[in-house]
Amino acid sequence: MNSNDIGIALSMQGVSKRFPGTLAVDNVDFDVRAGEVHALIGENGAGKSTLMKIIAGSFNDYTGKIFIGSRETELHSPVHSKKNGIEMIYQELSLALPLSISENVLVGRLPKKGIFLDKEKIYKETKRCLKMVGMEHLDPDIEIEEISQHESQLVEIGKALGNNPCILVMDEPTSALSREEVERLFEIIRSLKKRGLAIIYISHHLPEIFEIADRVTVMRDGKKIDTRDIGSVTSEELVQMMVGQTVKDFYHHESHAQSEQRLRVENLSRYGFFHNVSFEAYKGEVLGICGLSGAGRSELARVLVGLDDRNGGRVFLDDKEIKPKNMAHALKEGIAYLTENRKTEGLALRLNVKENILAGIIPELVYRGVYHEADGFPKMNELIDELSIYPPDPERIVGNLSGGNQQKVLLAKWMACDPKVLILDEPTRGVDIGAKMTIHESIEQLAKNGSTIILISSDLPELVSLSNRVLIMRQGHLIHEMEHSGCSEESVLLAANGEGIC
Amino acid sequence: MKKGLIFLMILAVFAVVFTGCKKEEAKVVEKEATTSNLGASLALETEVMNLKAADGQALIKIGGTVRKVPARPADPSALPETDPLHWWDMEFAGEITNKTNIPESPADGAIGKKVIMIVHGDHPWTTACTNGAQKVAGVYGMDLKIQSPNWDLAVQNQMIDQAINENPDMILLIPLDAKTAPQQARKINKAGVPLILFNTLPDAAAMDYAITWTGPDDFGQFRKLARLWADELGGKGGVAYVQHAPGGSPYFARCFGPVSELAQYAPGIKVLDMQAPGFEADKTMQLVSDWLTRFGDDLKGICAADDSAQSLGIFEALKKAGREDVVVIAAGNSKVGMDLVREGKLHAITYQTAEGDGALAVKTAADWFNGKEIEPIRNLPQHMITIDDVEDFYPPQW
Amino acid sequence: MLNKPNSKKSLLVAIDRNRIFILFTIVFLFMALFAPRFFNVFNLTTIMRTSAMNATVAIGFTVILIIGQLDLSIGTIITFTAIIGLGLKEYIGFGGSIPVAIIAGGLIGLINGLLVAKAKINSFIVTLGMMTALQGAIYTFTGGNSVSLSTPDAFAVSDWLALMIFPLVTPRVIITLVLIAASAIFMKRTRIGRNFYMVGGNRQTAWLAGIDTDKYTIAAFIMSGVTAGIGGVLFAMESAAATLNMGNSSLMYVISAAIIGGTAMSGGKGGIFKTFVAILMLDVLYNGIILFGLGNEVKIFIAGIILASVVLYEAYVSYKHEKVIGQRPELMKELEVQNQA
Amino acid sequence: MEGTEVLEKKQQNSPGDDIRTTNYNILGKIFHGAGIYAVAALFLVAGIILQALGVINNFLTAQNMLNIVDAVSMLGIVAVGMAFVTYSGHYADMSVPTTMALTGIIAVQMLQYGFFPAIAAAVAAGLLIGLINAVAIGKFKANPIIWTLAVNYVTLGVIRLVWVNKQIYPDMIAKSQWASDVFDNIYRFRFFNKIGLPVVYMIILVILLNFIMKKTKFGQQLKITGAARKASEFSGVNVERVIGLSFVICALTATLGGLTVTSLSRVGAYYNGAGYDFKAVTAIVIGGMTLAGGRGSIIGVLGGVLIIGLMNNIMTLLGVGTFSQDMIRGIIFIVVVGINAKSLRTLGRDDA
Repeated sequence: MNSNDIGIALSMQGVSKRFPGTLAVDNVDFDVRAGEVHALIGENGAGKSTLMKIIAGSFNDYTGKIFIGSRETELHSPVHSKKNGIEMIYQELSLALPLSISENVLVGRLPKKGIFLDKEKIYKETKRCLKMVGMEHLDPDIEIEEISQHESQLVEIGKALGNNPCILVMDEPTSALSREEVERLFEIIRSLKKRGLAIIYISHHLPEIFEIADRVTVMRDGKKIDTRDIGSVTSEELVQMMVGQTVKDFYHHESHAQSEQRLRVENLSRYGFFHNVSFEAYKGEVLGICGLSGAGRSELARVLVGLDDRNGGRVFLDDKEIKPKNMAHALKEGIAYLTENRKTEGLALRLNVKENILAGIIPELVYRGVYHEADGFPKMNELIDELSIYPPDPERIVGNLSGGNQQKVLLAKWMACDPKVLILDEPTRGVDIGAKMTIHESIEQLAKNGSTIILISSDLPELVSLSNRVLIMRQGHLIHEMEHSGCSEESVLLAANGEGIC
Repeated sequence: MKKGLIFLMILAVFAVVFTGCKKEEAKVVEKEATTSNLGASLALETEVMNLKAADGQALIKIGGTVRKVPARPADPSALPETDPLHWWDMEFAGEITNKTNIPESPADGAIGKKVIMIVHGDHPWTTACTNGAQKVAGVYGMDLKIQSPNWDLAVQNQMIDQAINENPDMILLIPLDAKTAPQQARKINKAGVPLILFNTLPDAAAMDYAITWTGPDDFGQFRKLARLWADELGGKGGVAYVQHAPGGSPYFARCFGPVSELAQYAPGIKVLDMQAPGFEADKTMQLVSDWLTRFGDDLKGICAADDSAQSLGIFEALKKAGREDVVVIAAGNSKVGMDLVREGKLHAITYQTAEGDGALAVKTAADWFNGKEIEPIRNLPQHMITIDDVEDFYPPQW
Repeated sequence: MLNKPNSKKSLLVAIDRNRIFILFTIVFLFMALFAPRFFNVFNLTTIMRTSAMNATVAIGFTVILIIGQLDLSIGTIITFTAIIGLGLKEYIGFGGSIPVAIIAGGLIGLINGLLVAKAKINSFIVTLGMMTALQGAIYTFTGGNSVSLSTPDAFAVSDWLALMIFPLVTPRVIITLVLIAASAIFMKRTRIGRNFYMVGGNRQTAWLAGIDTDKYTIAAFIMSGVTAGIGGVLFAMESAAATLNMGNSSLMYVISAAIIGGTAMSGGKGGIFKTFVAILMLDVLYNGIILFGLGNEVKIFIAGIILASVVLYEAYVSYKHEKVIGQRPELMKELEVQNQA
Repeated sequence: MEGTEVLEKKQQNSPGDDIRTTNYNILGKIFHGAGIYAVAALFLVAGIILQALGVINNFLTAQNMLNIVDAVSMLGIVAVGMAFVTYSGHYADMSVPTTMALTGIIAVQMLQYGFFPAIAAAVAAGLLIGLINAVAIGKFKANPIIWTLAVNYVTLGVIRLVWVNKQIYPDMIAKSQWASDVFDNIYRFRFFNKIGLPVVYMIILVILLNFIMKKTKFGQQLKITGAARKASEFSGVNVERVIGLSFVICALTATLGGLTVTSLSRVGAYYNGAGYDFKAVTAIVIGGMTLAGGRGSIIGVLGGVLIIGLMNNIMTLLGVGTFSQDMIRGIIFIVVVGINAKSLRTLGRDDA
């Protein structure tokens, strides 16, 4: 391949893709040069994922022209795209769990010797791919289900790189990675860039884009807004382009913390996940918890709401000891948990908005053994309005909503429960800026109404600006506590990495 | 790790193979010197003939009506289904045989003989059948082993292999299916083990390899039953048949037996429909209800292949429709069927002794051991149970 | 980062993965030592021959499970093809009827596959409907009569199939073993074979990697139809007859064997050879039970208990596994240190 | 979830990550609105036309309609209970046949102590099987089909070990004539000499279970559990209990079915209830309940049951043989389910 030519690797002219009832991609021109990282940003539903799926060959009925180099090509199936040197790294894991690492990495191109597979070559080739992402210590023969999630994420990246692509599409590759791993990934991207690859990088995370991208294209409502060099644009401008209006500063926060203690955790442990965690939280407080992935944050939350068993320690809610056996019990006590896995654990995607929002308060709507769904409607409609869930149709199937609106539905479910303590685990991951603002406002409103919010987030600006205090977790231990006044993004990050504190 | 494990296991298997083979060689087949007294065995005959089945009837009634065998037409299948001769090959299977390689009777008495009985599958009927067989075997002091393949052909084939491997003095077999019987019989025959087939009427080819076949004459019984039925119906009206489950001679015998018989005996009787809903009361009920809707008063009689579930379904349907004029007959001898006869609902059922079926097979085997002449087919006695004599058959066998 | 499994754990994993071989060995040894007349060439040949049909049928069925589908219609396909294979012999000879029968099996598989892959109906439903429809077709076309060979050479083929070439080995067994070996190697050692696993393990990944998942799904159903056809025809030829429900017991048998052999209903896991060993194990077990003079009830009961324990064991293992996913080894070590102190 | 993704990727008209208006088509609309009753009406109309043409007679009579309902009432009893299992996303309960056999045979055996002890024992046995399924599948997440299949085997083994292929008769075992008669009338009693008890059981069950599914906390939670088990667990639903309860309900209706079948056939035997597993699944799926769970209704299942009855009735009236009926039934089954699946897809609701 002509990887050394500095020129247009891929360009699209007037590309459109129509879904029944909507034009997802509307007459878009787009190009990416060899040896550059071209960031693609936009709110959820702006059409960037659809555009990338077109490139990956997921649709055979798009209109418009696509050129690879200078040759017009039709990308009507993943095979076509692969043949043209296009590889895609998906946001959600797309590995086959019961199969071995090598089979996943080399899927579709397992080396053969004659008609049989060449075991030796498979091993070597897998090692080579793994090495590219610094995972060469993994045994290619073990199954994906045996390794951890962020290991899998890196394996997936290795899988794409192993195909020696000319054009690499990355759809939020960092969402499941820790800070160290993100750094490593960026290093890889930089070296790929040097080798002349064209990289399309989709992210919601603006700092990342400024760190790694050369050019950036903004999309909104299926249309391309503009393409700029990264040096000639500021993050405010980008946000404005994405949202289509000037946005107020979305990182501002007032404290509503009261002096009354709401939650007290004493020496809580789940062996192997986190040990001896103690803290307290107050009414109206937003308590941030920060830590790298695997630090035990989500595990702590799961134990608090009774999803997992604890090995020791006590939890007091309003000075009354609670021992939730399961989530139902926890809800009754007044603790709710918004999970980070929206699609698998959070929402019933095949049900509608109404059923999802009311899911948590079913027991409350039961009088004399009869479930009165309609009694929940006022509250539900109020929440739909408050969170501006679009479309505001309670009968809409959740799976058909955009990511941001799905997340709002998830939040609405817990707001409907009106919990004393609400644990939010990555409440704005993979959510566009508009939705993010709405969610932040709601969090604030909840705090104002006296709920205690425990905010688990990897989004440092969000964490720092919303929290009254931030707890830092590292490798299963609670190592530090910072007041709002004393914490900045940098200090929190350093702390989470185990630096900067004695 | 994996390879090591597999290696170890293979090693273990081989170890056993070697030790096992040795053991097998060391085992000298001690065939008991058969000194059993032929006379003693023959003397037990009266005791056997005096055995009673659970219903109080004599367990073994040899010498039922001798049936007349018409000459085989050149091509039975060319005749219409209503012609009795169409069914010649099925009805008279075994009457013309070409016996091959049948072992000679040792004529040294039945006492102490090792006999393996392979039935077709588990069913209350089978239990009664084997009970009857045990009674006779008990008197003769035979070593009777009973095996059931649970209606699975592959398993029955395996059981036959295993039985051959045991080298018994006789195998008694209910073939699972008429058509698979020849191959099974042939295999036993080839191994040199004497064989008696019973109960299910096999293909004629199977008879070549067996000493004899014992069992009910389904066609004959149903021809007789049909006459009773036709008389009750007055020789006219529409009738319908609830058939046996397909896959064996009863499916044909219990439907086309009467059909072909009545074509001659009472041509005024019209066949309205025939269906096989299986042995389920609710399905049969639905079928008969639909018939009653469809044919209305034209339906005067129903012939069922089973006197329990099917008959219950029929009478539920008749009760619902308020019909008491429909004359129902069935193959019989179950408790449910006889109760229905006693209640005056079923007009007549066949005497289908289950215990007698098993007993006759064992008795025939004993006769062979005793050196007696065995006819190519031994039928069970034929009898129609009606309300007049139903009390004689209580308590039911199954 | 990597939690290197210690040797104790990897032994357990090895035992777990090879549990069917261990089970087989245990059952075999037990029967060889205690069951009367079990361990001789004649009986072992019987076992091999008994297992031949289900072993053949299980090939395709295992592939179906690997691809994450289910085929309830194999029992009726067996019967259907057996009847075609024998029924047409009179007209076109075995040379014609056997291929026709096997192709018929493949066609039924193709219909199943098309309905599952293209019409996107759940395979449980498709094959359940197919089962009903086919059973009806069988009864309708045979008129309720079993099929047998009526020609004088009826037994020639069955005799040949049962010919003892070598202890334990008859042509029938050879055909089965060759089919199993070929398909096991195909599934394990070729790219196409591994693609079946990939489609079952994660359809989306497979599709994105350029594997035509629909084609593989259809191929799996065709394979299931063809192997069921081969199994049915061979069995019918050996019995020199085809009965109207000869395949009915195979479905449960093959499902049990595949599951006990370690193939998962969820797809992507398992192997043909393991299923074969599981079938052998069940046959050895049943054979032994009969030799002990025990009845059917014991067989059914033990088969149920084995299947139930395997399912429960697997469920329990993954239940336990779920609880420790993401556990940090260094924290566990820390705990040990604390406990010692 | 992954499966959903695949479907999305592979259908050109699938939802992307975009908001879009759903595209209703006429077929889908009819199916969505009237469900299976549209099909039932179709059959009914077909029957009426055939009657008008004189091909069949007496189709549209009260007696015939009653016959249809009567004939499928036992299937209905079993199917509406098993529908809970399907609704919970666990396909089917394959242990239903032996649950029916076991409860029936136990009831007959216990008739010697009187009628009520017999019923109590049968219910206890049914409950036990239900609970075993509940624990294994609800708590340990065993594969429902394979597990219930295994339970079916074990239960069959138990029946055979204890009763050794015998069939036992209620009137011989019952000590009092009253107990025997009452048992006999579990199936046979008719109101106004017309409406059989099983029909009454079925109607009561449909009303009761429909209420439970649609109008209670359990029903609502079951819906969410069926649609997405994990999300349900994270929404504070005690999924283990909810799933377990659905298996218990299934086992209890199977118990009622078992008692009815046993009463009808007047014997307790291991083979009572054989075939009800697949028959019930057929009715449930025709009734518009998808195997993926969380979709469908008891009223729909009733429609499925009635359709099977109508179909059999019309075919028998037409003189179609039992065997051909099987063939036609299998094909109609696939077609109806295929249309249903397709209409759900065009409605933008993924199916499975």
